[in-house]
Amino acid sequence: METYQIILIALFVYLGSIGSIIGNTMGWYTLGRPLVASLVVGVILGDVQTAMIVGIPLQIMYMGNVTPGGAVAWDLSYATYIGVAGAIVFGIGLDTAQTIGLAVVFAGIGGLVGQIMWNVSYAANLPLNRVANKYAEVGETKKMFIPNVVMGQSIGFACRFIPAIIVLTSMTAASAQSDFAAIIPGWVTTALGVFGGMMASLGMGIILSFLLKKNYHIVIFLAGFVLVTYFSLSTMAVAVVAIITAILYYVAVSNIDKKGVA
Amino acid sequence: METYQIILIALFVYLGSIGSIIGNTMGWYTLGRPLVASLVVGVILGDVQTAMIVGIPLQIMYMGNVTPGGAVAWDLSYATYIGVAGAIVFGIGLDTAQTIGLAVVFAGIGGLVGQIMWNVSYAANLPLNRVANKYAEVGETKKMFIPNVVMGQSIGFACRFIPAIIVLTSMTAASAQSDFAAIIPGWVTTALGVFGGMMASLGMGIILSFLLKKNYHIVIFLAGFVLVTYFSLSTMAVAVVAIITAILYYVAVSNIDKKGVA
Amino acid sequence: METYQIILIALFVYLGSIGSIIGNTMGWYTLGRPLVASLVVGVILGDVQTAMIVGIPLQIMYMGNVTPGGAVAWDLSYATYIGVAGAIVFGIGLDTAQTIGLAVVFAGIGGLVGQIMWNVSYAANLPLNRVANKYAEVGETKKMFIPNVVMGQSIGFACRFIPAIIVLTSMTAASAQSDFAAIIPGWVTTALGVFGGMMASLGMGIILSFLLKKNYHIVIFLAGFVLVTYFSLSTMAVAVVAIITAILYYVAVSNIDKKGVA
Amino acid sequence: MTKKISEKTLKKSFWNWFLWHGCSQQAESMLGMAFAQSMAPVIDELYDNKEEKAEALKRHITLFNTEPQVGSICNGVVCGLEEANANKACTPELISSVKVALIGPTSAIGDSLWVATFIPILLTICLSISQASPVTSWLGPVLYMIVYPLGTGILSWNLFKLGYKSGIEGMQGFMSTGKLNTLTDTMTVLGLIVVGALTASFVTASVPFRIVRDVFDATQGIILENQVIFEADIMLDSIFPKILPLFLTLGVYYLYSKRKWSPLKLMGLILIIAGVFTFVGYVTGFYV
Amino acid sequence: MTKKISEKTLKKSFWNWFLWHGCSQQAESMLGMAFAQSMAPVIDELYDNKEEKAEALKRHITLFNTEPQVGSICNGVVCGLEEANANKACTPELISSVKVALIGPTSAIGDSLWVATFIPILLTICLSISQASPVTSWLGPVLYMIVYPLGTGILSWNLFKLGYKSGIEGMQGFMSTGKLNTLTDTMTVLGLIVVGALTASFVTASVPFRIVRDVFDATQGIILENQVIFEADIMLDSIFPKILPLFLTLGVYYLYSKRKWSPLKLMGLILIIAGVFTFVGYVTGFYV
Amino acid sequence: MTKKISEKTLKKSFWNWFLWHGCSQQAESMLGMAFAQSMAPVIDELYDNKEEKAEALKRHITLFNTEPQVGSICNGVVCGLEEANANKACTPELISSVKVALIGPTSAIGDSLWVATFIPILLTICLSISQASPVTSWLGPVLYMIVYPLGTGILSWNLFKLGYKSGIEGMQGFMSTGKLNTLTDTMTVLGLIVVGALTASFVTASVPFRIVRDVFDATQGIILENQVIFEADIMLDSIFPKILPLFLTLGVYYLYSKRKWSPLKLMGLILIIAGVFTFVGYVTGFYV
Ligand SMILES: OC[C@H]1O[C@H](O)[C@@H](O)[C@@H](O)[C@@H]1O
Ligand SMILES: OC[C@H]1O[C@H](O)[C@@H](O)[C@@H](O)[C@@H]1O
Ligand SMILES: OC[C@H]1O[C@H](O)[C@@H](O)[C@@H](O)[C@@H]1O
Repeated sequence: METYQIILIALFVYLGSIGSIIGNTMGWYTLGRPLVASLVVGVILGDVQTAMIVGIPLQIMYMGNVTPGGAVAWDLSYATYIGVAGAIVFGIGLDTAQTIGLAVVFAGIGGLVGQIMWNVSYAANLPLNRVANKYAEVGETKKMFIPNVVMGQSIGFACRFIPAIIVLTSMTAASAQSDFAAIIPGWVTTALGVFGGMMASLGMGIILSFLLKKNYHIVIFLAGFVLVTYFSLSTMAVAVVAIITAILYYVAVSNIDKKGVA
Repeated sequence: METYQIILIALFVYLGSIGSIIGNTMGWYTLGRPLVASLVVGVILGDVQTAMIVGIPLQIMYMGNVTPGGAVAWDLSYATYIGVAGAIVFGIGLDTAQTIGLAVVFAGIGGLVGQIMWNVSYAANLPLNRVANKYAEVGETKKMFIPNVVMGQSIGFACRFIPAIIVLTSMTAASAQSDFAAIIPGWVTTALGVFGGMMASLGMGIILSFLLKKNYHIVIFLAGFVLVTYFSLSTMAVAVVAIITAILYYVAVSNIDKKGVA
Repeated sequence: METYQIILIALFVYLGSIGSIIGNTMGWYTLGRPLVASLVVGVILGDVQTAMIVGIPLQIMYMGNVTPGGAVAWDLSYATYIGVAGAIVFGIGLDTAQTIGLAVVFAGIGGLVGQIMWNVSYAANLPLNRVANKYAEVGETKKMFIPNVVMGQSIGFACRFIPAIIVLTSMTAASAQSDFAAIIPGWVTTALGVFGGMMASLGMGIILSFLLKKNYHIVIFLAGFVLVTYFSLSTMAVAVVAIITAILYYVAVSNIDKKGVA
Repeated sequence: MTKKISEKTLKKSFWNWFLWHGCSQQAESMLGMAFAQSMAPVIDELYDNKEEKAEALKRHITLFNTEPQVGSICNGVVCGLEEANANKACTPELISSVKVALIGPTSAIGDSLWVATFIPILLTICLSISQASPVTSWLGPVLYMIVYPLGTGILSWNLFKLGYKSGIEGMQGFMSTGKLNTLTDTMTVLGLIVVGALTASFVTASVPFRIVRDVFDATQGIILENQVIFEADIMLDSIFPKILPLFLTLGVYYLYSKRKWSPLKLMGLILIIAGVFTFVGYVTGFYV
Repeated sequence: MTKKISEKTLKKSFWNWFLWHGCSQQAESMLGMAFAQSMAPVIDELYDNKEEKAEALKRHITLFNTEPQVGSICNGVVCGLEEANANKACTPELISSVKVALIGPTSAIGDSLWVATFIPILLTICLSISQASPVTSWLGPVLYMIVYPLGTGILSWNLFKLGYKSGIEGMQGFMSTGKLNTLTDTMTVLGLIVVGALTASFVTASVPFRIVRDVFDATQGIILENQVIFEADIMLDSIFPKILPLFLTLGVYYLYSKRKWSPLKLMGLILIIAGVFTFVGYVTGFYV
Repeated sequence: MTKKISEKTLKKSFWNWFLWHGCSQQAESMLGMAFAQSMAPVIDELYDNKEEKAEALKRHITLFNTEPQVGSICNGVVCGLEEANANKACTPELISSVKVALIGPTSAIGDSLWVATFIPILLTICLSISQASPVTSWLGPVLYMIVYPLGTGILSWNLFKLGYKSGIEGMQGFMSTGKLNTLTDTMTVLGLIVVGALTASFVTASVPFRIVRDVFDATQGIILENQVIFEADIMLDSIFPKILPLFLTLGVYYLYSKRKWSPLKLMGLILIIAGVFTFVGYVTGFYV
């Protein structure tokens, strides 16, 4: 990769990371999704087709990524940008399956680095509360953006951009070693695939801890589960069924309450 | 078609039309259904097999025909008798697909004529209320059949039989022109097929206007909808599920009401 | 069959029969199941593979066997031990389908004999109540095992072991007649298959008589039915759905009751 | 002496309705005249002088509508109420209000459950019989011609008798305990589910929009001709299956119910949409 | 001093039941003698003189029935009640009425959920293991022989202990707040759904009626031989799938429950029907 | 004079939140600083002296969290409450308690319905567009980049306005009639069903355990090599499909919720399990 390509990709890694300056809607949830990230990398490195070929399976693998309560189990943005870049840089001359395998491995490395950096920034942001407090004490409404945006994002930028530069530069250096793909053992790819699939349970488990308020709630959760397993519904279909159920539940409970009061 | 065949078919068009003298059960809902109508036409014209070949797809196409509140969107009886007759008369030497195409076109013409005649008779029946009123004022129970049956059916007969004779005679005349099938452009058949499929929404929309009493009712409607789309149930299966649901609903509401009162 | 084999099989017929001395859990519901019984017979006769080949279809055929309220419609234990033994003894040189047919026929004979013997023992046990009563009158706690276990099982053993010995010995004698399989007409096998499938209705019908307390309960039964027919669920899946439903029902009713009381 | 409608008169009233309910249908009184004719023999038997008869007839030529086959229960109920009225156990006002109250539920239930559900199911069965073999294709319609009228006739007559028997007490008992409301609600639930299923089953509409192009397959290095790279229908269905028929139906419902469009006008609209869609379909190569 | 059943005696009572519940089954007291034997060690420990023991034994040799594996909860409950009775905190009448009350629910639940649902599911799993390969077909039954008795034994013992612990307070608390009713209703809902599924899954019956004919195919101008032009089963199933097993089961239910037919008589009836159906099947060429 | 937040200030508050809600996230106040920044322009407009502003700011830099896109409704509600407070129609305590009360439901609903349901559905649609043809694979991400931010932005802004408008009366009306409870319960039902479906759809885990052996086929008299005679996954799935993902998720839930494990620790655990499973898979020949 050329220097300008490294800088551009690292910039997108930052923009697509959770809590970047453009907001999670445009950042984490748009630029950070593997499907979008692979297009961006493809455009930067001038090989959209290969980028999409590896981006699509990465997107499928990381579909269930949720980060409730700040629990960023896996840095999707890092994972995909590094993963796709790695696949393009090292994948020359490999077949499709091998290229995708490469992408999974680099995404694993990237995701791990990203996850660590998220925790670093999460800790580094703590002192900002002191700053915010100082301004609040004296009612400085106009200065609240200093701790939140200016300081928060300096830290955020530093924690994403710099490591990304380092990783990408190392990759470029290492790519001289042309038989790199052969070095990665198959079990690493397999293990990372298994790991990816299991990681979705983290997000689900944490959301559950907000939703499961009574013991019997578990069976409502199970109802959604079996609609997929036994009735073969898609997520979308279950969402529709759930909305129908919820509205009927609301109407029923409201009616019963009314009768109970009267 | 021979004259006696034309007269016979026109007679059945009348008998199978909505509100004919034999009642909708035997008329509109039996003789008027494409499946039955095609058999009748087939027997009259002496070619049951061809008649059934075109009658079956017509029946499938017009399966969802309902006429709530006098809203006769499409005259099924007219449509099929004319459609099947047309297919037999003009269809000699054509292959199956072409014959069916012909039937769809003639059914389109017939249905339209029928729909117009329904509206004519619907208007023409209005003055009968004056007659009925006159008899009612003086308590003439024995004479109520005059406005309802005698007059009503004279109008009804006139509005169905005569136009049917005209249409069928024109068809017979035109059938001299043996390359008629070639004249009908493909898009006419396509458009009428599209139209037929969409027309079922009219009956459904009007029934809905009786049933949707509260806002949340829409989700009950949707429940029935997704049982077909997501759960792949047939209409019959949904009917069974709906009956089960309705009975349980009735029992539940009755029980809750009892408890509320006590 | 050698004498010791006959004795061993007859012993297992007894142990696997309903109410044997080792309890229904280990007897009737374990040794009595065709899947287990065929293994046992196979081991005794030294041909496990053939035994399993005929045991598996017998198990599938008799899957829905329930005996509510002492209604032993079909003696499973008898049926399978005799059926499998018959298939092995007479089945030499036959192909798989024929061997299974043989097993069905012998299971039919065995099941019938067993059913009769169950009714005999059910009647023969009646006088034991007098004995038990005598001990109870004088508070002889220590002697309650006499009518229940000692006497009850003498009768039970006699009613199973002896007829089994007779049937098995006759089979051994008859097996000299090597073309036995040819004698059994195809319709016997067919009829017994039809009969077996219908017999499951007996158990269901009797369980229903305990469960159907109100008229509308029939639709709950139907709900389970259509979950299998329309929604293509397995028994296991319906059980899960039923448990979810039951828990939600319990919570709902408890809540409504609470509100009604307050 | 208590007045009672004879069995013969009840039958007469039923037949008047069953055969001639649709003879004079129009927008003013809908099935009003037919209903009056159905009541005529009953009125004749119950009331003695011309004035009473005139009054009774007049209240029955007013607007009435129902799905006539299932709705014969209304005629039965009104027979019972007229009988009660002749015995001074009911009032003309109650008769009229019960009659009007029954229009909605019986129309909706009859149309959705009988006409729109039972008929298609029966037809489907007969259709499959016809399709089994061309030689015996006549079997399907013949079966339908026997089963449908017979079954419906029996149902209709039994509903008529049921209505008559429950009569005034039935109606009052029902109304006071709120059971009628519960029953109507239940029927609405039933009807709505079924109409939802019917909409999904019988209304068809697709966006005939498709993008066809030659594409270059980089992996194989060849050009694939006339590849469908976008198909509107498949995309819409992957969001929500049959979304178009759903919106079409809800649109028709909205225009009819809230904007008071006439069915004729709606039919015109549908014709235009169908035309436009067909046109688009030909232009984009969806139809050929 | 408060009396308490020792752990050892409880175990003895359980084993008496678990092994010998079915030993003397008959139509008069069903599992009555077995129940008394299960209670014998408990009675021995709780009561001091012969009179009390005699009274207690007499109330337990009367009619009792349950699905014995799940129904061991009844034995547990009665142990608790007897203990309370020995401490004057319960009456013999209550014991008897509770015992009778438990017959229905525990029989129905045990039969439908344990015998008719759990066993077939476990068997299905073991069957599929056996079917995987002929060499290892013994694995299935061996697995079943371990899992079933062990699992059931553990369940049975825990239900026994649960029954004992909830004992009198449990039962009374339950009964006063109406919770028992709610629980029974819930169990009935559960049982009914499951039995519905079982009926659809395991009862098989088909009308072996078929019309076979040579037909002339007009479109091809040839005669097609031995075409099936009517198949009763397919038609019935297109109306309502598995309608025959449904009606067969409901018929058996009706005859058993309302007409008080004995199971033996019902078995005879089913045998006859099976015979007739087979006969018809051969005549119409359904079976060959 | 009644104070009112100007449209311009509301927009400013919304944008502060929409863009910068995540900028300073940390474990102490979560999104507290971001929330305070969102409130800053509102506070500036509503309050006149430094003391009031300081007090308002201080109550908003405290802990706050939500799924920020759907959770913008909280900001709207608080704007309404602050306005009421400035007009002496609300108290600071109420503001704080409402804010805290909203954390739970808006987080859970936002995460489960928007992030975990809407995003995957939209992605699936775009994915299938991308997969249609390699030449047009860029279409999918481009579509996503337009639809997602635009749609979410519009939703977020409308929820913000909705929250502002219902404001204090809305909240009070809701709270007094118990409607808030009902709504929260309803949302919980919705969320639970959806999360159940997500777990089944997106969590994958399989026991890579398989027994492979040469078996002797007696019927054919030959040896079949490398037959899979046991496959753990197939057996587990035949008991309960996707049972492993289910237990994994419930296990994570348990450790997180009851044992207070941190997400990092959980991630480590999952990594170890994945490693072990992969190892076993290679050893038993599941992976090659
Ligand atoms: O769980 C609610 C919310 O918590 C934190 O603010 C972040 O992790 C968000 O991504 C998440 O949506
Ligand atoms: O909608 C009820 C009823 O209204 C009118 O009477 C006619 O259109 C009938 O076909 C219809 O069933
Ligand atoms: O129905 C309950 C129960 O009744 C009898 O005791 C026996 O038939 C058992 O097999 C059955 O479980």
